[in-house]
Amino acid sequence: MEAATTKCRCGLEAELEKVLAAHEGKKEDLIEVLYWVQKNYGYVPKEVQVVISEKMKVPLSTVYDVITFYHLFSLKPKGKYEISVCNGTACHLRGAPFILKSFEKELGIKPQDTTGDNMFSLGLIRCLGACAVAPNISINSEPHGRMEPELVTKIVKALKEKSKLADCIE
Amino acid sequence: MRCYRAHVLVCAGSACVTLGCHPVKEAILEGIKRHRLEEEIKVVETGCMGFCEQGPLIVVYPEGVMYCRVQAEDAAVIVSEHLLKGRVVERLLYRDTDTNKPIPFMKDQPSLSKQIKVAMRNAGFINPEDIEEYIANEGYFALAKVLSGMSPEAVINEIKDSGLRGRGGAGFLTGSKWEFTNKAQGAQKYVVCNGDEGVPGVFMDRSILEGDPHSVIEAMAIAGYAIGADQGYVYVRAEYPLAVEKLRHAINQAREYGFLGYNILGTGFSFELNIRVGAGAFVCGEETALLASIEGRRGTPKPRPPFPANKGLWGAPTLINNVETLASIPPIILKGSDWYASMGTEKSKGTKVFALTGRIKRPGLIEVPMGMPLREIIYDIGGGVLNNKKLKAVLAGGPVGGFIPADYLDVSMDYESVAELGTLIGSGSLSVIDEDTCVVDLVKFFMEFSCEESCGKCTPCREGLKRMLEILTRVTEGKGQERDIEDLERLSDFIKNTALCGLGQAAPSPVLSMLRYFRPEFEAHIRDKHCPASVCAALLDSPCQSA
Amino acid sequence: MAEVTLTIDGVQVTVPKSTTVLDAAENVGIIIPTLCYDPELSKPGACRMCVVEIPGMRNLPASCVTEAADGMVVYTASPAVIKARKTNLELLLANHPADCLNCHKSGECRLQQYAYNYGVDFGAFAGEKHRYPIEDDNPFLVRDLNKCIMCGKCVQACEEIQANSAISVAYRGFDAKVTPAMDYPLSTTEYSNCVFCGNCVAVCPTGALTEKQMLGKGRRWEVEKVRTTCPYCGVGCTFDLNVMNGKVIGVTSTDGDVNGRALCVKGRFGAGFIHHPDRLKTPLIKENGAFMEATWDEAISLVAEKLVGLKKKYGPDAIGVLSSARCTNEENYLMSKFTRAVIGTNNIDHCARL
Amino acid sequence: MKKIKSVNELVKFKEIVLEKIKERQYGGKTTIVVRMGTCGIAAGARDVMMAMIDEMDKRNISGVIITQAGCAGICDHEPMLEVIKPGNPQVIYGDLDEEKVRRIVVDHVINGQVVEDWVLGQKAS
Repeated sequence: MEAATTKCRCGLEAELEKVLAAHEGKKEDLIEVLYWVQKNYGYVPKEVQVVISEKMKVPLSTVYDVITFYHLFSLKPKGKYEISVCNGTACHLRGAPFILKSFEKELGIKPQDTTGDNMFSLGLIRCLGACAVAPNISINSEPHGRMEPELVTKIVKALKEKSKLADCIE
Repeated sequence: MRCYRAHVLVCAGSACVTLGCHPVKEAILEGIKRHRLEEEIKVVETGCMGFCEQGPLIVVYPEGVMYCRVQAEDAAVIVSEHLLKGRVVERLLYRDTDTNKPIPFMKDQPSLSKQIKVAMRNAGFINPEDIEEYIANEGYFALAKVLSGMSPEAVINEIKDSGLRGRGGAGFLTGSKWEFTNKAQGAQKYVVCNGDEGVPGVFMDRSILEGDPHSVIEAMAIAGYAIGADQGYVYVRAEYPLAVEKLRHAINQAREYGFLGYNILGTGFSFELNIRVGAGAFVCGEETALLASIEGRRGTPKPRPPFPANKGLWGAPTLINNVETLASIPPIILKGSDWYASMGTEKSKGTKVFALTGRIKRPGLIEVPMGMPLREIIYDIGGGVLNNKKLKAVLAGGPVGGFIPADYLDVSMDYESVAELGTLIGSGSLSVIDEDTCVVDLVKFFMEFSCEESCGKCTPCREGLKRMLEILTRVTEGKGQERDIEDLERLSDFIKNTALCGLGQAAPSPVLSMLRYFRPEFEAHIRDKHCPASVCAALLDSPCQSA
Repeated sequence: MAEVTLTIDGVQVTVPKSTTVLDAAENVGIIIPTLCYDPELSKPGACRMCVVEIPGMRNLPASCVTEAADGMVVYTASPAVIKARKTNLELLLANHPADCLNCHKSGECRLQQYAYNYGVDFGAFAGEKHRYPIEDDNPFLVRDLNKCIMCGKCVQACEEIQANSAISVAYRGFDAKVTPAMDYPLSTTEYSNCVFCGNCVAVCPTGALTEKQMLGKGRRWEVEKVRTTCPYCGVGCTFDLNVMNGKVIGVTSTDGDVNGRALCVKGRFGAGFIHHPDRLKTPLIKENGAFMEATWDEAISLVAEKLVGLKKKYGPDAIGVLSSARCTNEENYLMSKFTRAVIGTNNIDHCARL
Repeated sequence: MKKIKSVNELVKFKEIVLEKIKERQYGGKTTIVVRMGTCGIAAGARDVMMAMIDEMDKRNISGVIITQAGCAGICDHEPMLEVIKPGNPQVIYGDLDEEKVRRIVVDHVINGQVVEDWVLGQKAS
């Protein structure tokens, strides 16, 4: 199981260089590289876009158009915990809108936003493929099924605790 | 004609034969002989009883008791206990999944008896991280058969004869697609697996990729041999991280064991496979958009022709098949096209995996022969509507499909019959909605989805869906006007007729389906400002109050 | 080459195989309306204006990307086709400012023309419209994305003609828009590599892109277009000088033999010198440290006299000639002949650039 | 593992693998198969797995093979696991949670008593 990705930037530049060197000039690998950046940086920063454009020989405007086309990439930093509420058909029929409302209320943000302390991002996802245990949410790509609006407060609290704990260890 | 006291039916469908029903039959015959029952009991071989997963199967009449997974060693007990003394052998009975009570009679079998697992044969039963378990279940035997004795043309003919059609949605004949790509000119060709299961509410591809990745790898290698490609890509959507992980592992294993790479099984055929992970765009399920995405670009569709079979990935002839389609290939090669074609209907052959979701008691994935009445799927397999509510309709094909209202529940689930109702089998999503679901609200939800996922390239989809969503939103808010019906119809018609890609053309389908089957409910929203299902918040007053 | 014969609106036409229905129709004088189609660019088949009815085909195919086939029957103006085009235009106008009255492209706008042809008016569908800020922070062109119909021709021109890709289509669906990287204006040198060739303006069918210098200088139908050759370099691009009341107000592309519609930033936007007060109109001769106006005869006589003197005194190789890339090939040829045959030296060079 | 270089080798290898699997299942070791598809994990399969391992550690049980499988389509009853004891029918448990799995470890894995209440089905092995 992958722990909550820490989005510390130390050493990332060096790693990015390595990743780019492996894909240098290979335009077709653009999405793969952006995927790596999103995962490790939590978003795709402007300066990284410029480097990618230069190294991969892809026009900067194209890098930007690919980023904005795919839901997975974001231009703004995401929180430490990315909570995505599944809003596929099955989840919708089994109450996903109520789950979303509960999260909006609990976190005080709207979908595609991040809390002020950079702790939580809220998002919508179209089908995790776990429809039989709908409604689903995912926290940092980890799916959780049979969600209920009543569980939301508990989940947010648990994540806050977990984050504190992680900070202590660091 | 001679009368027997009892009949023993031995299922001799291909599955049971594979599982060893013939030794069982011999052993029973021997036991009958030993107990001198030849005059009283007759043993008969039958065709497939449709419960292959539990084979070898034996049914003893007149009671109709069914024994599952019978082995030759069990024959003695069946003869001495059941045939001689009339006592049912409980140990060999099938047990109900809900109650664990043994179910002696075949007619009482609930869900499973109706299912035949082809594409899903291994998923959930073998360890996807262990190639050896796959091999133990005849894995890579189809590839071996193809490479060691079949010409590419013979492989294509086998697939064509099986009648297998693309399970991703369009339902195009898989064999013909292979043939076109085989005949296309090009030094380099590609096989692409479409694992961008973007339709919300279906998850068979995920299940197969996660639970039986080798079946897809094997099928792609077979396809590569058939069309003359030595390279393949599996495109998996990013929302399925586990599937990506399992697939990556499986590809490495397959390489290690020599089922991928140079000179596979010493036959001179080479094939390499790569994974491409999508990045969250429904439209990438469309073939040309998917190829653009593999090439690392924005996933926008291109006009066809040229079809990918002639000009696909980097301009080279490319075969694109979906996960479920591919997973069905190895069994077809091993058991023959006749076996596959014997299931299903005349034009829709074989089995199809459906995802049962929504307001249903037993949601999940089921694989049944095509042509099964929807009623059987919903009630006998799915257990009926949740909380015993009244069934309103079944939504087939997800956000780009349409409704099958309760009145049409006896429709045969095959491509043609479902199309006659104005909807489509699509990738196999069946969402059950009950009396508490408002169709207008649901259709609005679908339109939201389509709007959000529209790539924005062509005018009808980009501008038209937006206006349709605005109208539907207005109607659910009680601000609908009489002309909205006409406008919706006009826009639906326009988008269906002129959008660039299949997804855009299909996007208005739920609206057209709603207007076809639930027009009064829609009109009630506009004229009476009333939501009959009491879902639309703005319209919760009774009709007399809001009038 | 193999040929196919098809029937378009009842007229038989024979064209080479792989000709599109759109081109085949044009062959017999049937003009099908298009927005995203451009013969010089690749065909996205995106605007769906050019749809036609072909019995046997599932939907209304776009004629710009449908190949003519033998025996094909095509209707370019059937009721279904007209209805589709009308709805298409209504949808485009539903997301378009209703300001044709003072739009600079009025009279040269395809959307306007087609709306007139098909009897379409604004407001068929009420709803959200884009509210993008107008970008006019550069001296050359004005981008008003609210008037953009997403035909994509500017993106293609930038990529396929200029090979620059300064702009791209970003975002998706209703929010899709043409933009440089990071949504910055074209003038942001840090993120935009726009060279302001203006080839995007040349292909824009609406008022989304306009030449800044011509704004407010005259309606498009009042302007007289004078075809000429660009004076800036030896390529010899053809363009139209836009003349209003005897004054050049700007440059627009025309179909030149050399350049098609492509121009560079100087050719397209560098016409300001024509009416500039600092422009030299007569030769100047320096007398006592100051330039004095002279006639051409005076000036040429002076130069000839000096050249002859120098040649006599020091020999022809004491003279060197530097010619200009801004001259035409013919002028440069003359210069070369003059240098070698008249002066008698091989000391001739050329700046090869501006 | 060395490469399988011919069709004959593949046929022979299958026999070896089948033998291996048989031996695993009949050779005195208990096998537990946890369904770890996305639906399983969404329904809590990881927690169930962790609880099971924890319980086994606590009770010092060794010689149990824990393996995994994907989604079989009966996602409604996730988390699910299968207990395969040599010589006994395979028991499939469904709708599990941490508490239930701890009891399964004690009752079924250690003491051989099938916890009937949570059994989804049995398969003759």
